[in-house]
Amino acid sequence: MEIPLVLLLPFAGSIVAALLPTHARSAASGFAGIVALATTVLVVRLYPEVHAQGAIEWRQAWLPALGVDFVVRLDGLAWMFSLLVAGIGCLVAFYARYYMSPDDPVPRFFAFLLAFMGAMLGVVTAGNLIQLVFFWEVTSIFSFLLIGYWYHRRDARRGAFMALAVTGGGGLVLLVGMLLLGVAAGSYELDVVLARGAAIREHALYPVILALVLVGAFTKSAQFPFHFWLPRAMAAPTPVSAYLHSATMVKAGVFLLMRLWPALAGTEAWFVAVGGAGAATLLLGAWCAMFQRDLKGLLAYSTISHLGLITLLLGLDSPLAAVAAVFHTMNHATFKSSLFMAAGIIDHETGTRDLTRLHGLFRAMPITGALAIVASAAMAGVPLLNGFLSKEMFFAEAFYLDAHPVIQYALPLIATLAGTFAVVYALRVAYGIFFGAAPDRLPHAPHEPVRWMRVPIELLVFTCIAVGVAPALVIGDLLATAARPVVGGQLPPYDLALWHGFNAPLLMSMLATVGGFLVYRSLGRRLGSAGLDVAPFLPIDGQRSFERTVAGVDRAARALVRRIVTRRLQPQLAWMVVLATAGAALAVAQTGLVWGDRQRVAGTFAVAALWSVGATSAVAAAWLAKFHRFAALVTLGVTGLMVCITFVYFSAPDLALTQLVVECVTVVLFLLGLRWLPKRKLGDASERSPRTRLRRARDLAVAIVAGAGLSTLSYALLTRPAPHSISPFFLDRALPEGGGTNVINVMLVDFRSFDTLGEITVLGAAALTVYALLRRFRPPREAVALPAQQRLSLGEAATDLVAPREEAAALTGYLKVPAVLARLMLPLAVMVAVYLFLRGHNLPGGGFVAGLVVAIAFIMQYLVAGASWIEARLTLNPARWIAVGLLVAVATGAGAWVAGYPFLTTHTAHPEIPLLGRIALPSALFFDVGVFSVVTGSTLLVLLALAHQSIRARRAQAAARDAASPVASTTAVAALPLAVAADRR
Amino acid sequence: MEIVLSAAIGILGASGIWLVLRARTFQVLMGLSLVSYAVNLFLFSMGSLSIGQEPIVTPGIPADLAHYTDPMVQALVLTAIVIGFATTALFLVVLLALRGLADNDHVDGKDEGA
Amino acid sequence: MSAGVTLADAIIAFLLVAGGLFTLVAAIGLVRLPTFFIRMHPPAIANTLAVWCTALAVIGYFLAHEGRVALYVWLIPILLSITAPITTAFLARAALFRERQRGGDVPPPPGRQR
Amino acid sequence: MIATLTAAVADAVAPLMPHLVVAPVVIPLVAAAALLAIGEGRRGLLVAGSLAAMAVTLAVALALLAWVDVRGATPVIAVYLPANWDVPFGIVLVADRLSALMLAITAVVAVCALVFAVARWQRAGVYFHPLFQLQVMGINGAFLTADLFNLFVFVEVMLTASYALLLHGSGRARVQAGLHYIAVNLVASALFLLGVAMIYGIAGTLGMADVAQKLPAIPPHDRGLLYAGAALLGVALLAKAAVWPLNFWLVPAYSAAAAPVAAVFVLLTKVGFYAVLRLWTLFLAPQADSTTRFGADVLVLMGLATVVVAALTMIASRNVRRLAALATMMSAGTLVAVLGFGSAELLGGALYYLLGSTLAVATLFLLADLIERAREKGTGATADEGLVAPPPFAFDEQPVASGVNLDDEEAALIGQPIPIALAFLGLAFIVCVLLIAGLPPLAGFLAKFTMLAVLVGHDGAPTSSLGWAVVVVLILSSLVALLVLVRTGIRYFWVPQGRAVPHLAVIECLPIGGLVAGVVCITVAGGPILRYTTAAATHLLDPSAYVQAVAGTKATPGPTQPSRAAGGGTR
Amino acid sequence: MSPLVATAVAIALSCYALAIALAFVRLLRGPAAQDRVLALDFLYINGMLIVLVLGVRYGSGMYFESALLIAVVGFVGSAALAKFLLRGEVIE
Amino acid sequence: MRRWLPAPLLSASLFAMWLVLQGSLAPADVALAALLAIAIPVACAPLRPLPVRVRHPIVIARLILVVGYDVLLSNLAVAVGVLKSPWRKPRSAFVRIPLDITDPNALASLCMITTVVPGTVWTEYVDGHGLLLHVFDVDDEASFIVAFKARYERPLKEIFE
Ligand code: NA
Ligand code: NA
Repeated sequence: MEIPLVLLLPFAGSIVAALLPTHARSAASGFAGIVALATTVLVVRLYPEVHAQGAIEWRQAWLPALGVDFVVRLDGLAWMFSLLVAGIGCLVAFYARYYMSPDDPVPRFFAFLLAFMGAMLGVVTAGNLIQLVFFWEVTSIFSFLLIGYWYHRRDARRGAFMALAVTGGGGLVLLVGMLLLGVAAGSYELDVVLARGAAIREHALYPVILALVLVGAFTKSAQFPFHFWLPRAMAAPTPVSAYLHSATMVKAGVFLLMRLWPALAGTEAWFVAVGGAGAATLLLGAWCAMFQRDLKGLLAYSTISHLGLITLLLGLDSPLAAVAAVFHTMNHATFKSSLFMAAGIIDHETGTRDLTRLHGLFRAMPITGALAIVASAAMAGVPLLNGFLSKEMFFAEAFYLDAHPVIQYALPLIATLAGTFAVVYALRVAYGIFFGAAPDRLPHAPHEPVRWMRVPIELLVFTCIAVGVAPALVIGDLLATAARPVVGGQLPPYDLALWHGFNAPLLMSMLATVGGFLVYRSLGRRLGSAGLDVAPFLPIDGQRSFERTVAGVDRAARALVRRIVTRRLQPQLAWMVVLATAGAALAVAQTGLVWGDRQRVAGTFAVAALWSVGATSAVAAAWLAKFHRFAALVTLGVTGLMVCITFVYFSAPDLALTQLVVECVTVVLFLLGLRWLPKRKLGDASERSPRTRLRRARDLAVAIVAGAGLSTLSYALLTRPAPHSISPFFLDRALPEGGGTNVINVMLVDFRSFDTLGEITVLGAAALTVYALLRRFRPPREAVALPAQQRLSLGEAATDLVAPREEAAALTGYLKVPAVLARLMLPLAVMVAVYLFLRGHNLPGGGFVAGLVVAIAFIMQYLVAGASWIEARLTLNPARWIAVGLLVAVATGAGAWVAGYPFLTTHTAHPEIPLLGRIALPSALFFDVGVFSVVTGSTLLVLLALAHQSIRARRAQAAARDAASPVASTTAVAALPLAVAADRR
Repeated sequence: MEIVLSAAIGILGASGIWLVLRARTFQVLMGLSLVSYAVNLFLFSMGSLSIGQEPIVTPGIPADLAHYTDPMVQALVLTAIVIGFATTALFLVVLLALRGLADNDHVDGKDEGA
Repeated sequence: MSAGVTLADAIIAFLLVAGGLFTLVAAIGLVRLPTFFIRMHPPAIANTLAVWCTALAVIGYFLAHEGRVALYVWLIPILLSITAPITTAFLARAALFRERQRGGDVPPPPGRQR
Repeated sequence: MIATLTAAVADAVAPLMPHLVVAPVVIPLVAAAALLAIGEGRRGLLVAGSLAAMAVTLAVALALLAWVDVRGATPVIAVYLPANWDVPFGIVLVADRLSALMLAITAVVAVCALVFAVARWQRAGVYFHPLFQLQVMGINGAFLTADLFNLFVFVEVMLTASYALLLHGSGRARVQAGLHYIAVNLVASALFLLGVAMIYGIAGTLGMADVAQKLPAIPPHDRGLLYAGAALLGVALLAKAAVWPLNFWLVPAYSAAAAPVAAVFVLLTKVGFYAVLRLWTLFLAPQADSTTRFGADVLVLMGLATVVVAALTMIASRNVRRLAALATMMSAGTLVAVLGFGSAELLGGALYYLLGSTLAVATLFLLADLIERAREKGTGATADEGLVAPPPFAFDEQPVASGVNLDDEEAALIGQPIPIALAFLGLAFIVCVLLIAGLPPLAGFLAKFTMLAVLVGHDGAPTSSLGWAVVVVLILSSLVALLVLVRTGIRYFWVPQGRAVPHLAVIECLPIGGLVAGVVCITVAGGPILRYTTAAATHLLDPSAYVQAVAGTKATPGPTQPSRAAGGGTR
Repeated sequence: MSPLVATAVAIALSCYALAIALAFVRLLRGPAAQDRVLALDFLYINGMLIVLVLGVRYGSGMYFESALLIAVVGFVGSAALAKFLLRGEVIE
Repeated sequence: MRRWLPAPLLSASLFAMWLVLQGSLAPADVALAALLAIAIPVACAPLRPLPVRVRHPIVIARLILVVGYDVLLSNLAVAVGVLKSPWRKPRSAFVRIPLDITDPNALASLCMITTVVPGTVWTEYVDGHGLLLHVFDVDDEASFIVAFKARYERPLKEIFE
């Protein structure tokens, strides 16, 4: 149970830290330090087990579907990294207590730090590939949050984003690599993967896997060409730099290379890719580090260089080099984090990190100075310090490598050159900062920091010395344990001694040291006084390239999006029509089209003539709709009438009824709308442009092809019999079980009543939408005024053309006679509606038609008498009708539950009523009442909401006339409430 | 007769589609109405054409598709007509609202020629 | 088949054809007559005589063939006589108004000399 | 533990079955009618009624979820026959694993959106509550129905309510987007009807299971017409599922809609996907001579194109609402693309992905509202820029010369305290980003990992070139989503100075917190949920159990149907 | 149905179809909007007559409702169109 | 009484209409007819402010016969006029007829008559200015006016006023 605790502790600690009060600096850092310390102790306590068993693990089912368990696995390598992560984490937490300002809201900082620690521990202890990627990405995220901790600073935002882009992207690539690796190995389990190295290297996917994994590793470990993000990450608070960007997170990449070394290393491709990238990074980092002006920048580039060194070692495909890589990883973590912390102190106490301003500090801060000098010496590879040992191992590997002659000569040269550069930048830190002229231009007077702030550095520097002086004693066992899994269990012979005799590596060291001193002397003055903004002789600036790439992608995406994404309606609809046509055509083409063999119905002159008219009117409507809306509306009505007659002709009386009433309402509806559509003027210039013509031709072609397709399909189906149809059932059961002879009505209120329930819901919802939208209606400017007809008739001296808005007006004028007749029609129409409603179950009719008839009868009253007159006498509450209708319909349906039947099951009661006899009372009748009510309410709500706009406009005009302000009208119209409001109480 | 009806469906559909692809909102409205006629007739035509065989059961006539037209398609068309009516009304009002807000009747709310 | 039924059929056939022909004449008038107001008259033929004939034919048909008095068919002419005037009154008034507006050959508004 | 809980719930709802199946439709409908009857005046009553109805709907959905999953291996398929007519003559409702899952996610999102709306948005227009209920009713009905035409009806209910909700609050942007949205959907509905008509014309039936059953009997020369019907239906549904090039309406509509409305709209594209999934797997079984279904490659390609276009558009966008809309599109594309492979494991991963992305995008829409409100308060400006000319992709500022001495920056090296409200928003935002980009540690990663693992062939199956294309596109889209969202997050959250602290009502944070909690839940329960979704996918790809369950259901014998044999409603 | 009546029905239907075609010519030609409305109203009456005749042809009373409905509500469309011409709006 | 039977004439018509529509005299239908004949006028009463009062049923019957006869005659006349129109243009004209009746119901009845009788179109009625009628074929306007008033207006005046 201790094993998972290694992960659990930091994450739990993170949550607790996040909940601490904003300025609890000591509490937060203390807490974080204790958590890290506890984790360290845990890790240390696990050492005997790891040492003895090679690997220990804890397993928990995670994604059983994919055979992936959550495995916390600690072998030597993982243990070593865990120790680094937890141990340095502890020191950094301690250090940060003093580094961070008391005003800083540090709980957030420590929460992120602990979470990062957990994620990093997750990476190193991952027992399967997926888990590794999982935590890998989490480290990227927390790195992003930590770099952006001081987000009010521009460099922090930019640095954080860049780091996330590179490392997060790399992580995604790594995910694919790991998935493929899992495929090649046959399992995601690390044990299995490591055991099947040979099979993996033989696998066809190996090059792809290698490339993907390396992209992941290189981005994380800032290897060329992905190195550029790391210097930018220095915008993070220094404890973060010390921890994430030197000691731990950037090591994840090399950790991965070590982790997978047994599985992936040992091929030409590995050697070229890993070694090449390592060598390039080694040199490039060192070169750039020499010219940095920012102390943290220098350390960042040196980190890049050292990571390159480790990568190069791992790329050499030799077990001994791999051991050296592990060793250098440990060494680098100690001296580099101590250097970062020292840099933090210098920054903290002097107020600057500018190397041109930092000099002669030794007098002011001797202890810090001494520590920094020792750490720098370790970095430069000075004997008796840990850096020296691993550097010597590297030089030896470089020199004794057995490879292509060019490489055999180039590698020692590169190593020596990099060593030289390392000496130069180490001198810039050790000598340049602490010696030379006394400091003059510093923001603060320099002095030693608080005693405790130095403690972490002292511990780390002590480690450097201890390892450097007595390597075998201090680190020998540990190194062996850590390196054994990397080289696949069999350690090569090596000797952790200070003195190996006077040999080539020593010579290379000496050359590098001397060369370094010489270069520093010649360059040092210039660097010390002015510095260089950019390292010379570098053709490519990675950061710039990154930004340019990103901007380029942005531009390209926008250009592309403008081409492939439209916000216009016409292309959208065209796409849909074209796709549908093409899809149907292709589908039919699969089997070819065969007309059916159903007996054709003999054609008659009448139908042909009627449909000539119908089709012509449709074309005419299409032709007229742009400039002659009224005429188009009339022709549309003709088409509707033809559809209606067709329904009658082909045995669909119910459809005919429905179509007819809907036609009537639609005409009124469109006319109500037409009131608010100002007239279009004929013939704009664009009508004749070639582009317009082309577009019209294209649309015409699309329309004709789609129409032809529709014809074809309908003909193909019309001529087919329906052998599979379930319809005979309905004909058979409508009367005995549905209780009605009109099968259509029985379908609507019984067989498919669930459809009808949805249908009336649609109607109600549409009506409510119309009403809601019209409440905020703002008419077009040209249409606000009274219609031209009414304005003209206002001028006539004696006229019958009066608006029926007053009580008396409804009975005078041109409406006087029609009003009488229309009012007479109201009861008659209601009677007809009742008739249609009651007989619907057995003969054509039903709730829907009845509802529309009543609605039309009411609309007619509005038409002859005006809205005000009607509403002064009658409170219609259409929304309430909808509500009641829906409730009645649902209640009828739910009534079946009482009897234990499914929703909407019908039952016909046959009560015996005195004098009247037995009458049939189907429950479907009540359902139809609901339909009736919803239909009436919805239709009235839509039409009246539209009609009321006229009243609003007229009132607004009256108001505007009163105010004598022409501007007021529009706003007044918009502000007026709608009198027909359903919410009127 | 089948030819006449399918030709009619095609012409109605083509006119509707042409209008739906136009730039003026009222044209689109008319187009949608025509398309919905075409679709309703298409749906209706799935039941095949029958004359004098309305789906109202009469005692003594066998309850099969040789003696009655298919009631299913009629029920479906009925529902489709109602839904079409509701959505047409809705589209009309949205069209009006846009006309008021955009001060032109282009479907994209911006007058940039035809 | 008895002679009575044949006579009934003859009457029915006559009424049906008469209704059709009268309507055709009305349609011809609608197309051929020169001005709007004159054109308003022929449709009344369809509205009255043609409807009466056809309604009588229907009543006669059901009487002769099914033996039931389909009196309800006569509701159609009655209802038409109530609804048709509404349209006519509106339409004629509208035409008059529009003709006056465009200076057509129609009487001026009452109380205003031409 | 989850197993015991579901078993307990299943036992509790057993007496209510199968009537419970129809409840997700009836409850919102009754609520809508009642709320409409109550009237707009009594706001308190409206809110209480609306919330209560939605809570009951959620409870029902969860109970159904427990019910269908109770016996693990054997599929529990609850079949309900409204109006009590035998299959295939009446309409059939079916709650299987997939339907129950979709109902549950719908209810969760709807409850959260509704609570969020109570704070402000409900007052932006009339009839919000009834229409919201109808929206949920339509979605639920579409998920439950097993009848083609009834599906059309419920899709129309859903769409009509969505028109209303999209227009809720009115204003130029909404009306403009609404017009396009309605026009596109009306044309799509026409295609839908044509497709249904053709399938009925050929198969003579409308029950989905019945159609599936009758397909083998369709003569070969009729098959082309059947496929044509399927293609028409497919275009209509893919338009609703927001697949390129049928999805241009999505971004304007979703980004114009009021926040809670947009959150619910996330579900609408899922209805499109659900319908494609259901019908495609039921109707287009692989032919004897091949292993792939009709149109599989088309689906993959269209899905891929959708993801690519969404990603590209994301790069060119900076507004959170637009990004959320694009994330909807991206997830739609991903789902459709992986659907085409017809692998149960893959589909299981995709369904799990659907859960996560739905929650995430819904949350993002709600968040966007609060974030932008905070921003507008600070700057006094509304940010609603489109594609016209956004500033460069990467950074807000001009790039600084490299090597500038960092100490010359005026800004102090002291962090800014983050107000609790902002911290809350930020945290929720991060959760959304991680989910949408498919990054660890949340469900998005698990889902993407599952899908990728299957695609690259972890089970030994070779990967097709289309499979590789999907892998590449999924990875790149993840990266784009991550970077674009982070960039936007930086712009909104990492504001240098002088920020106005947003005033958040608890009632606005509650739903966001709830959704985030939901995300955490589905992450923690990743294993069981993946098992569930994979089981759902398995039964989708082999629909025989579904077909048999429906075909085997008999109407309840009763007084008006005396001839009917006895038999239960549930299998 | 006797052949005589059947022939009469066919003739009547042809007459109506022809009448509809002629009236449609007027509807298309106009020239004024009122001409179109007049023609539409006439078409509706024609439609009603066709429905009545079809009732005879099919020997069925089930088409009567359609005819009745045209009589009751068929005028509303043309009345509304006419009122729109007169006043510029349908409901004042 | 007024309240429950606001329009007795209408109620009677509705009662008859229902029975005609149902084509049955079964007790249930009669009961329903009575119910509807009472309920519908009551429900519609607010929108029908003008009470209809008629007298002289014999005059009514005679008027109906006269109109029926006129319908037949003028149908034929107009049909012939239409067919002859290529050769002989109908002498159509607007005729303004001063009216004595003012009751809206009477006017509405007159409007119905002019509509069902082909050859006359109710064009404009302005209170105090009479009725503008468009006539299909008229030689002598003055005699037409006299005949019109005698044939239709007088009976209506008797019936309604
Ligand atoms: Na019916
Ligand atoms: Na007349």
